[in-house]
Amino acid sequence: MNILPSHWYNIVPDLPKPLPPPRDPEDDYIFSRIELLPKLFPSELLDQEFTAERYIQIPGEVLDAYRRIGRPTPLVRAVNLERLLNTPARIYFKREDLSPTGSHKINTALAQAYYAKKEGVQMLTTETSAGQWGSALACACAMFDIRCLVFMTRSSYIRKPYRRILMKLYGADVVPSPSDRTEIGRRLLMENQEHPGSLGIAISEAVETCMKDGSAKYAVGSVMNFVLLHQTVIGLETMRQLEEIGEIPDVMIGCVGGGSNFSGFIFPFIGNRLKDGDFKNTEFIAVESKASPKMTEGSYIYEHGDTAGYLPMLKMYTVGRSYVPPPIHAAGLRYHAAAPILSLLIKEGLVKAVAYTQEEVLEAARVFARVEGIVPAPETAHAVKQAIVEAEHCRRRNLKKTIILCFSGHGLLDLSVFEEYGTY
Amino acid sequence: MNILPSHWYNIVPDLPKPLPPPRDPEDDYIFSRIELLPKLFPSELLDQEFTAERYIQIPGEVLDAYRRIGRPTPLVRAVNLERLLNTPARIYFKREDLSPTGSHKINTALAQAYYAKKEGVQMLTTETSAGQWGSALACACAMFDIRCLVFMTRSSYIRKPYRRILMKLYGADVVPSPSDRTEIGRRLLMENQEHPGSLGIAISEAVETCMKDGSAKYAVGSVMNFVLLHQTVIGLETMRQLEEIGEIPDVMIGCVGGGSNFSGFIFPFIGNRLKDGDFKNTEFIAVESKASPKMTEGSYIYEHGDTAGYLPMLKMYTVGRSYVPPPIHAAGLRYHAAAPILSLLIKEGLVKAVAYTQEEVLEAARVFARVEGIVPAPETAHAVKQAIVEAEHCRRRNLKKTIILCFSGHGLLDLSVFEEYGTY
Amino acid sequence: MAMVSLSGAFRKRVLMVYLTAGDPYVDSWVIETLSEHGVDIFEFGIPTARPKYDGLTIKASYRRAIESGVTLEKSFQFIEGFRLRHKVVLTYFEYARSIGLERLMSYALNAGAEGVLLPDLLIDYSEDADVYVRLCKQYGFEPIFFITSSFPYKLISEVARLNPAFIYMGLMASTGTLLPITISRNISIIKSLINNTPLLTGFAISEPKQVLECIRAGADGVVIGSAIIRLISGGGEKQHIKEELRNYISSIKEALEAPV
Amino acid sequence: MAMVSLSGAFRKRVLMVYLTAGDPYVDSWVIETLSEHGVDIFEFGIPTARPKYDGLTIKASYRRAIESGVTLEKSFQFIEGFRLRHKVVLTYFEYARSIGLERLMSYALNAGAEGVLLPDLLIDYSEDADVYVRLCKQYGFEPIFFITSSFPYKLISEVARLNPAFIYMGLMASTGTLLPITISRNISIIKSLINNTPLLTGFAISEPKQVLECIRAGADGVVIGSAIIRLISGGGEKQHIKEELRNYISSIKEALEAPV
Ligand SMILES: Cc1ncc(COP(=O)(O)O)c(C=O)c1O
Ligand SMILES: Cc1ncc(COP(=O)(O)O)c(C=O)c1O
Repeated sequence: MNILPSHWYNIVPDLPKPLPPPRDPEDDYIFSRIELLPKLFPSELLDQEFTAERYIQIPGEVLDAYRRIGRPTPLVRAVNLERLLNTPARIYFKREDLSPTGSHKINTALAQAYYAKKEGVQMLTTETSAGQWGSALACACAMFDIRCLVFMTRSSYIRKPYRRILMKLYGADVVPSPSDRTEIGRRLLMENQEHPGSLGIAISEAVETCMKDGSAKYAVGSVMNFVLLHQTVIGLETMRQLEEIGEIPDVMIGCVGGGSNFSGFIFPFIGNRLKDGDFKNTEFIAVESKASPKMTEGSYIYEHGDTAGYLPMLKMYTVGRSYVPPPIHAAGLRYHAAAPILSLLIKEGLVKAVAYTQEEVLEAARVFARVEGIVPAPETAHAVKQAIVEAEHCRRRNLKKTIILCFSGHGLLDLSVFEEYGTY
Repeated sequence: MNILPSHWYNIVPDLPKPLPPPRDPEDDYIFSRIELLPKLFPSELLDQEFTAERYIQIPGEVLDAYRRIGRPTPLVRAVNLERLLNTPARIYFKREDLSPTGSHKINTALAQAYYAKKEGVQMLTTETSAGQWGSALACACAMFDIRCLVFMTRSSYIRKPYRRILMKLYGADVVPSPSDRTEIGRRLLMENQEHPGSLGIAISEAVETCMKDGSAKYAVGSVMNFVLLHQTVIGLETMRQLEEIGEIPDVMIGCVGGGSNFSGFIFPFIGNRLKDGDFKNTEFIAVESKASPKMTEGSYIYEHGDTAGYLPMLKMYTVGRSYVPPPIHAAGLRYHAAAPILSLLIKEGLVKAVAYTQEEVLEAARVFARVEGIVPAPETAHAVKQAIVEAEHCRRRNLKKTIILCFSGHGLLDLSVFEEYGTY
Repeated sequence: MAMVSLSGAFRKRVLMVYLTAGDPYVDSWVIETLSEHGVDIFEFGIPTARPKYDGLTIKASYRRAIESGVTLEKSFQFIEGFRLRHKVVLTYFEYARSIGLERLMSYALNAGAEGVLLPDLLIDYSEDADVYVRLCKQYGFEPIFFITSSFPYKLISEVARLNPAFIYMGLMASTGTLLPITISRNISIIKSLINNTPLLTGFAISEPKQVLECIRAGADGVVIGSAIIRLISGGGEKQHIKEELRNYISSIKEALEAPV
Repeated sequence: MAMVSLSGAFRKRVLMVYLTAGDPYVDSWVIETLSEHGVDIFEFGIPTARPKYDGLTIKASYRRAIESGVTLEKSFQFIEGFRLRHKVVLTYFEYARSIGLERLMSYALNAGAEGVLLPDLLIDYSEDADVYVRLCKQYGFEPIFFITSSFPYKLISEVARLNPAFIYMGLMASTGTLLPITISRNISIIKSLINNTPLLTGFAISEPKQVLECIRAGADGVVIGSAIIRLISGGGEKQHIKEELRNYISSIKEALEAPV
């Protein structure tokens, strides 16, 4: 069986309810974020954002790139973890950490770089803080030979040299934000030469760049439908891999920042349930950080997709885009909202959400690393924690459940977190 | 076809000449390093060191562990690199970087931890500087649930926090060397509390630990026959993978620190040439650093395997164990000698050796990362450099060679090197 | 003046034009010109301060209406003032609920409209869809449903089975805002789900070639709003605007009636 | 006294004992005791300052010999002094080459030895193996080859085809130094490569059960060196040592002759 799929899966036509469309703020009569979209995104991506099609062919070049970065990724059984927990449950993890930049982010970065290149875009620009997304995009741009400009919050630029170097090595132009490349950056630098920056500022700089430079487009690492779409390669592979070994998942678990890895992982399964009634007994569990508890404590309302408010409003579970989470290190989970499609599924009761603290998840990561040898990213550690909780539950009730977890990334470039938390 | 082999391949019975045995220094009438060996190494490993057997069964538990850390590893074609170089050559690379600690070192670490555990050894101890070996061992010890004590040179302990944290996360006891755990350590600390340490001192500490604590054994990351033996899993897989795609290698390339990844990669092929006359036209190229040019400029003499002189003397190409290489960052290639078996093959003209400077190889790594997306370890970058040289040669002569390179590890935890050398 | 039912309008391809009830630019001569030159259905928007799915052009039109003092009652008076082939009322369910859905329906009926379109009904208030359908029956309206390309296939088929006068498919994310969406693909997918239910397509349609694309993909007609509002609010002589409107509508009708 | 050729000794299982020519502990009564109790072949080492493959015991023995003034000539006088069933001379080729291989051979012949064993010949000087074989023929010696478990299969088969008196297989990395090596496996592999060529196994053999293991694996005899040297240099009464030697040799012979 060919594990790598030929099409991405768009769950939108199979949702239990219509996906609320993006909206502009009602009280802004001058500036339309929706009108801005074509300036920011390559056409084919916007088309995917609003397509009515269920299966979208993965272009040959993207398939090749997927193969070259190691797709299909293995689905591995965590035998040692099972043994340690003395659980009758079987735990599998889908190894998205095996990509060159260490996470699932490359799955959409490659697609975005490909479409941009195809449309003659000269440069992709984005913002990054911790750097997982920035480095995935830098890598993808290098592979499709397109320029890449990353605005990295100055604080991370200084504190996370490895990610910065990685991006530069891929040939990306990495600038600390606020920077002198944009008007907003120059203005903020005038006030404070050492301005630490913020994701909001970095996004503003990236967006300003696209507005001024018609040959530049903006790349986005999560939340948007097309990002989730590209990530379905994870779930489609997983489904075939489970078929091959004759397993039916009882529980599927993933961590949620914007929701792209988890969504890409579960949508094919939820989709099959919604269309054909398969996987009726499968539980889908989204795990977030207590530091940004949008799914467990947020509201399901229209909110800007970005902290800066340059992107349209989307109907999502959110803690509010101006919410400032306490400094946690699973930077990828600090995002204030959960992707619209995922939010809808939570609202409709198809996905359950749970939240953990940083301490709890780092301890779970430590346990996992010791027995399975692989260090989870702090983000991924949230999913690992939930898998352990489930497996322990199975032990107490003697349940032989099949637990599948999306192992979204490794923590090799985040190791300092473990030391800061004294987790060993 | 089953890519993961069931047996390791011992090339010794197929060598063109007898492998010179280890020796004690002739003028030492009191202390025998050979007598020390059983105190240092688990029995089965010593047995492998001197076995007359050609194929050695890989224990089931080790096979399982191999599978769990991602074996077989993929053999990938570097299409983009070929395109960039505009070469008619086909370039493949064997992805040993995909292991949890990022290099091939785990292949022997798992075997050593397994045999130690099996014999009731309570703890494995070793030295490390850059940390590739230390973290592979820490990971293996965690997986086989055996204690691990790593003496890390104090300078690296301070300058390479990520590797240190990684080892600790795996549950290893990591101490800066010189340490207060040993007599020699305490003595040196008395002289200088901030003693930066050296590999020699760290080895001495590890060896002293084994001599005092009968339940502790020493683990070694390269050079010894059994280490090379375990690494043949690389070449055996590669051979099957090449068969599957119908390729016959014209050039096989690997970098050489102690020689374990390169040897493990090529021995099955050279062995077939020696026993059956296959691969007659394959060139085997060992790449070293100009900073420690044992193969290209060293002598083929008896020399201690370790800088401290605790291990027996082996007949090897060496620049002398007291040679202090200029500070280069491919720490894994600073080793003063090439493994005895590999040295013999070089002496007999079956393997060709070349050397490059750090600048040259980092530039090659940069090129590779940009087109293929994967950042080579600084060590691996040496092999990449040679592959590029070969491919360029093929372009000039219009040769359709098949070039296979052993991609021994990724550079994600060595990224600072690129910045220090300004390589981007 | 309605000789046939709303759905009856779909015996040929249909042009529906959106205008905001009470926008000062929507002079009676504008409506007359449009009607004369072949607009089949007039869709009148009730001004609201929360135009969820509207782009800048229609938002501005709403604001003009409100600022010129148009109230709910006045906008229905406005609608009532024109005798036209077909009139439908558009407003957001959010607003309709706040004023009372029955009240809205009776206003619409009194104003001579044949239907009420609530674009956010199925999206944000799907639990109230039954009430809407029931009230339509009560007031003698054929229901009309608004959908987008992001609607579930199942729901689209379901609403088609409710025999609406037509289904209005929003092609873009908001009115008047052109995005690079392959509308032909989306239309033909939707069309395949609704059998013979009439399908009107709109949002950011301004050019004949877009109309052609819609028709060729299976739409039964198009809706034009922002393009007309831009035309009438762009300044210039009445005569000139009249001329422009005529030419414009003709070009659209031509595309609409082109053989496919 | 040699009634049969060296290879002829292998009609039964063979015990070879190593002693350093000129080690002060190697008294004539030691040799007589060993000979009386059934040692088949005596292997006399010529003292050298560079005992490549020797462990601490034999190294010390070499040093004692040199320190007591033993020269090349004196060591051969020593060897000549005993009339024994079979004598062979052992020295490193490195040393033999420095003094002249022919000279060594003629000394050995004169001393009544039947063969010369050069353990480093095939390892470090394989290009000189021909010379050795030629000189053996010239001096009427059957060649003897030293190999280890790390020898190429091909080379082992090759030297077996040269009809040596026997092949001496070093089981460990150096003399007298026991390592946890599965000798039975290594012996049977080597044995399978050499057909009927007699195989002596040595290095760190000290106990009867090791002898049994060698024999069972296919060896035709064993060599004991360090164990005997430790015994004679350990201090104690001559009578006591004699007794110990006798008991020891008997136990070894018993193991050696056990049915397999
Ligand atoms: C390893 C890893 N996992 C998970 C996430 C969360 O993002 P998402 O929810 O979009 O998958 C991130 C984001 O940076 C990440 O780097
Ligand atoms: C990635 C990598 N490659 C190569 C080497 C060199 O070692 P060897 O020659 O034993 O394979 C090392 C040693 O640390 C290493 O870490």
